Amino acid sequence: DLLDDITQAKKIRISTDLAIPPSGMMDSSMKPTGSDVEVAQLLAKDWGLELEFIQTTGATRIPNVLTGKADIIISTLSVTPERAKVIDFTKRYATLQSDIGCLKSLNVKDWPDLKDKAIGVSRGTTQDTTLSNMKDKELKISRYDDDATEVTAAVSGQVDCVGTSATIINQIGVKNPARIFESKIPLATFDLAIGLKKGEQRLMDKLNAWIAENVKNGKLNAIYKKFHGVDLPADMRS
Amino acid sequence: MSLQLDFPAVLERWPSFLAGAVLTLELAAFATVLGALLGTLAAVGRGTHNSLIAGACKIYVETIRNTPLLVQIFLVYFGLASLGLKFSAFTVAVTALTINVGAYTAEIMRAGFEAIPRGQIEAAEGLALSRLQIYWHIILLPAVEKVYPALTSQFVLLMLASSVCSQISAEELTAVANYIQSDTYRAFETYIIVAVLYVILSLVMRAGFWGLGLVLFPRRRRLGTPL
Amino acid sequence: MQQNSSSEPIVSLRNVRKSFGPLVVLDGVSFAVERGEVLALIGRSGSGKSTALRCIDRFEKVDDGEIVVCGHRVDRPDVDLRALRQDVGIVFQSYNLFPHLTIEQNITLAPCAVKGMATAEAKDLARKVLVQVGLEEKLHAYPEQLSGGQQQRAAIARSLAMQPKVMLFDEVTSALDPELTAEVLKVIEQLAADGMTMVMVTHEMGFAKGIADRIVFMHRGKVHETGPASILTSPTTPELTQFVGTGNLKS
Amino acid sequence: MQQNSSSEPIVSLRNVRKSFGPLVVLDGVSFAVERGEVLALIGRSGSGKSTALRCIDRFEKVDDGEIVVCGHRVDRPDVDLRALRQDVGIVFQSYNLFPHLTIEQNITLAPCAVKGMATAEAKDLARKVLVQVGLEEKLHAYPEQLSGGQQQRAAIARSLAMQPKVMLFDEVTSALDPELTAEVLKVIEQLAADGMTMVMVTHEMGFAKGIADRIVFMHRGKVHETGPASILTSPTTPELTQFVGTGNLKS
Amino acid sequence: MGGHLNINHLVFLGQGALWTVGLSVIALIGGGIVGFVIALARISPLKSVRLASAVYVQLIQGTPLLVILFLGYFGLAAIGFKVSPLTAASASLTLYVAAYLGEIWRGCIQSVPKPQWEAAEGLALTRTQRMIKVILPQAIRIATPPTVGFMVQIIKNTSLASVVGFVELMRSGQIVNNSLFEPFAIYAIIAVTYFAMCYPLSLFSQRLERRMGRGRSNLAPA
Ligand SMILES: Nc1ncnc2c1ncn2[C@@H]1O[C@H](COP(=O)(O)OP(=O)(O)OP(=O)(O)O)[C@@H](O)[C@H]1O
Ligand SMILES: Nc1ncnc2c1ncn2[C@@H]1O[C@H](COP(=O)(O)OP(=O)(O)OP(=O)(O)O)[C@@H](O)[C@H]1O
Ligand SMILES: [Mg+2]
Ligand SMILES: [Mg+2]
Repeated sequence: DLLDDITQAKKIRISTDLAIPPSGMMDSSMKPTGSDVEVAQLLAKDWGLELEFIQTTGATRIPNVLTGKADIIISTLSVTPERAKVIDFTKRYATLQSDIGCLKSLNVKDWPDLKDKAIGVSRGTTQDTTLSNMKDKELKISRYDDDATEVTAAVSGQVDCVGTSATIINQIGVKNPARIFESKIPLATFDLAIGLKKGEQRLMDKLNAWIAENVKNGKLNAIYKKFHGVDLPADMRS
Repeated sequence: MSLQLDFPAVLERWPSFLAGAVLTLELAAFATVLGALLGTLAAVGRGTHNSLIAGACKIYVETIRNTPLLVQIFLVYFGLASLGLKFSAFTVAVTALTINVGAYTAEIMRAGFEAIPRGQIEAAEGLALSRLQIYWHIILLPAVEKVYPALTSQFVLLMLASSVCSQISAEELTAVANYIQSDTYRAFETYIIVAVLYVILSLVMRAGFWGLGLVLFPRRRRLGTPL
Repeated sequence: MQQNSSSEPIVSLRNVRKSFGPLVVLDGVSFAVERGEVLALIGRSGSGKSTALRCIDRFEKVDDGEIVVCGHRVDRPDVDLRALRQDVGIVFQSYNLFPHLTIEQNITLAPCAVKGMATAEAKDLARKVLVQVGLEEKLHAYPEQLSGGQQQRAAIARSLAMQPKVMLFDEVTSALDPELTAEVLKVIEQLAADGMTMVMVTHEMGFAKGIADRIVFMHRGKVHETGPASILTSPTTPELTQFVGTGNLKS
Repeated sequence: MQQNSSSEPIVSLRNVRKSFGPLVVLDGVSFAVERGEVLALIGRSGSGKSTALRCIDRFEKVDDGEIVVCGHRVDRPDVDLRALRQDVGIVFQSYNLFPHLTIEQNITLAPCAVKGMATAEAKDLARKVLVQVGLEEKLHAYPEQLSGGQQQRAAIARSLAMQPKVMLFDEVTSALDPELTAEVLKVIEQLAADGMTMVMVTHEMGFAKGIADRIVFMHRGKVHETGPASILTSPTTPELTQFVGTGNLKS
Repeated sequence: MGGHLNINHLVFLGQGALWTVGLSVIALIGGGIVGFVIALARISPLKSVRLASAVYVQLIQGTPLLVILFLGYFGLAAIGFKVSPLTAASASLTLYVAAYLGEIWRGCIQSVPKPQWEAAEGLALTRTQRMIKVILPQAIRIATPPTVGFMVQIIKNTSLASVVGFVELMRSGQIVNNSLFEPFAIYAIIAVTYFAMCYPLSLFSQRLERRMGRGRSNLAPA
């Protein structure tokens, strides 16, 4: 059983993508940082385990736990029913507020205004899936491999709209003051959860208990606010 | 192991895979034709006595060959946008791939040119053929014939390398795979299917080149030498 | 064409020098070829015969001296090479057929591309010159399908098809058997009768005797002895005496 | 070696057939070469001389018939090729020197690699055979630095260095001038005196007459006439008559 | 996130560059050895060997390296083999490089003119001797430019090893970029670094070509 293995090894291996700010990234001295990184560190500390980050890319987050190369994933996994067929999700430890952000000067009030405007997204993210499923709205989606490319596309003028987290929307204007972006239409709020291999019920229970405790004591909210600038939603904190 | 593969769950998205494969083939086809032209010109340019042209061709070839395609694609895509020029992802992808494969083609073609025996060119000179006629009749076609396998491999390589176009929002095969695997979290199934599709695409390309070779090199066809 | 007075040589070399690095290959070579004349260049291996021939068609630049061919100043840097080579046909020691073209395409290429001849006319011409060298049945073969002798005959046919004013041959008969040599000789005799001027490097003394109006014997990069074909039977220098003496072993 | 009775031929072809696709090149060829005999294969271009020679050293597989060379059944699929080729030396129409090796290295390669000869000994041998062909000063040159004639002589030297029991020559003198042909002839005569057996394809009638013990005249893939060198002066078939008749133009 | 490029970023990129060099060396040594065997197998007198090696080459050459690496690492783990990322990357890169080098070298070997093979055969050299002493020395010259050309591609292609967890040059650049959002500066640095690694190789091959090029001109590359 995985929990026993972890306890025995005194070490937990966590699969985290360190190239998706602000959840996983490097600080100016090239140490891992970000909201997911701090969640992982908190977990390891609470359980008295050594922490090992398994460096992954978006494509290998899941195979890493499926093949036993990592124990769990903390890497902005949004919960969808489709994905739940492959791995198990814990209860949510955070949420991700996503908006459609556009050039400030752009007159966008509602969905019809977006017609024929290219919307940049990170490929395969839940924002992408959500927008892609809005078939009736005739949206034009430009998919980039990661957030950085998506931001660069917005900064350089390849797209005037993006579908991503509010934090990233604000970042565009910082990079290029001539192109200030702001949130125009709220897209959705996704639950973020820890992922693990199917059938590890004991580990799952223990993770869920840990999440419940740290939601209650406000530690997870503190981490979230530190990196995303806002509190977790009220319904989660109560 | 507990890993269970569920191909039907991924295969049901076959229209997306198909669209991705078609786009990959389109990118490869455009870049192959344009890159072959550009590369041949650059190879001829490197061989001219005009040191300005030769130098420019050399710088082009060396810069492109010694830097990653991904960086080239970024520079074209974002660079053009920063200059206020907006082109579709497809146009940019074809442009970047052409510039890239042109440099490799130039090197291969140059080797082919150098492989033409001196006596052949002297014989043609002795028949009063002009430089252009010699290039066309005596150098170009036999050189292409000699390096044809290398060219074929290079263009198949280009098709495989076109996967980085996913970075600039071209929805080719790898982009489709990335989307499907992060949507379903079935990375194994997706990558295995994609591997098979790429093998099929490369076989399609090789078959195409083989057929083209039969048309271009009648001697090979007559004498039964494998291409 | 008949305006050039017949006293004006078609090919003339005056004091031509040529070195490859330290090796002096042509050390002041002079000779002239009159219209309609057949000149045989003989001499032992390495004496510079091929080099002299290549200088005439400007495949080598001379270091010093003067070469005039059909009025072209070949030694000058500004010589019009394409015009020169329309007037001069050259057949090499190694035949240099174009391997990717059929024999017919090898032959029609230059008439069509250079002289703008119509394809049908060029094909007729190809057939004609192939008949001359006894190869008409190989019209559609590729060079590699021919034996060495057949390839050389095809190369001669290709050169004949350009109908040049001077023909240069570098040991063209060395790969031909006696029967074909005779055929080629007949072709060459016919050409000579039509007023064709020829310079041929050859090792075949019998051939030289039979066809040449004049012999140039080269030795160590110099013209050592020159004169009518009769010098082969009564040489004046000891070198030529030795050269034709051993040569007699052959015939 | 002397155990084989002298009545046993060293090379024998019996009813050999060989086609390239539809083209029948050897159409039932039979001849034999005794120990110490020099056999000249003559015939017009394309008559199959080179092909016959190549079959003897198994560069072509025959379609039908029997070939025995120094006791090796060359027509059999299980023939020991390396043993065969240690007994047989072959020199080609195109010299085929190895361009990346000096002349000395070209010559010492096989004796060292195949016979395990010591380097010093092989170098002495190289010098010796180069003296035989008059090329001793080119010991350290690369093939491309030699003229055509010089390259062919080096190729002959390379073959001589293996001291084979039979030597096959395919028009080896066609690129040599009379003087050098004589030198090579002397070498070959000396070899014949030492008991060397030789088969040579040649277009040189004088050469064939002077050196050959026996002549095989090939015509359209068949042995048309065969006999001592005297058949060249008094041929019995009209084809040979015509062949040597035209050949006389040369000598 | 945000901030400016500092020395730590450069050190991080430097470490990535070291991995790139290391992986390339492994790929070239492993791929070179296996590729040589493949080249010989492709011209083997045995039909089955020729066929097997041809299928291998077609399969590998038709598959993107990314997929080979992915299946090599996770695929082996999925069927019960525990392999370290280094082992998996080395094995995958070796298989990949071997398919290409093998094919390049086969073409070079076969483009040595047929009379050369025959002359060597006529001197009773064994198959091995013919190869080593006559054919390969001539093939090497032809093989040099395409081989070095491919080496340069390999240096760049090792970037795909990030899929099995290697933070090599390209991946380290992406990580830094995703913290800083300075794509132009960072990709310029990456481009220059790759150029600095690759260009000497290209120069080297050109020099080699010139030095070995003593006139053997009628030979074709792969
Ligand atoms: N490109 C070259 N570079 C260096 N040396 C050369 C070159 N071409 C010829 N030579 C040398 O110049 C000399 C004369 O060569 P040339 O080919 O003119 O002789 P040749 O009289 O035609 O001999 P052969 O009868 O053997 O053909 C030879 O010693 C040859 O080695
Ligand atoms: N590999 C081959 N494929 C097809 N045809 C060939 C091949 N080799 C030779 N031939 C043909 O076989 C015939 C005999 O060729 P071969 O070389 O034996 O003639 P040869 O008597 O040596 O002529 P030459 O005196 O011109 O060298 C020729 O018509 C030639 O075109
Ligand atoms: Mg010569
Ligand atoms: Mg022959």
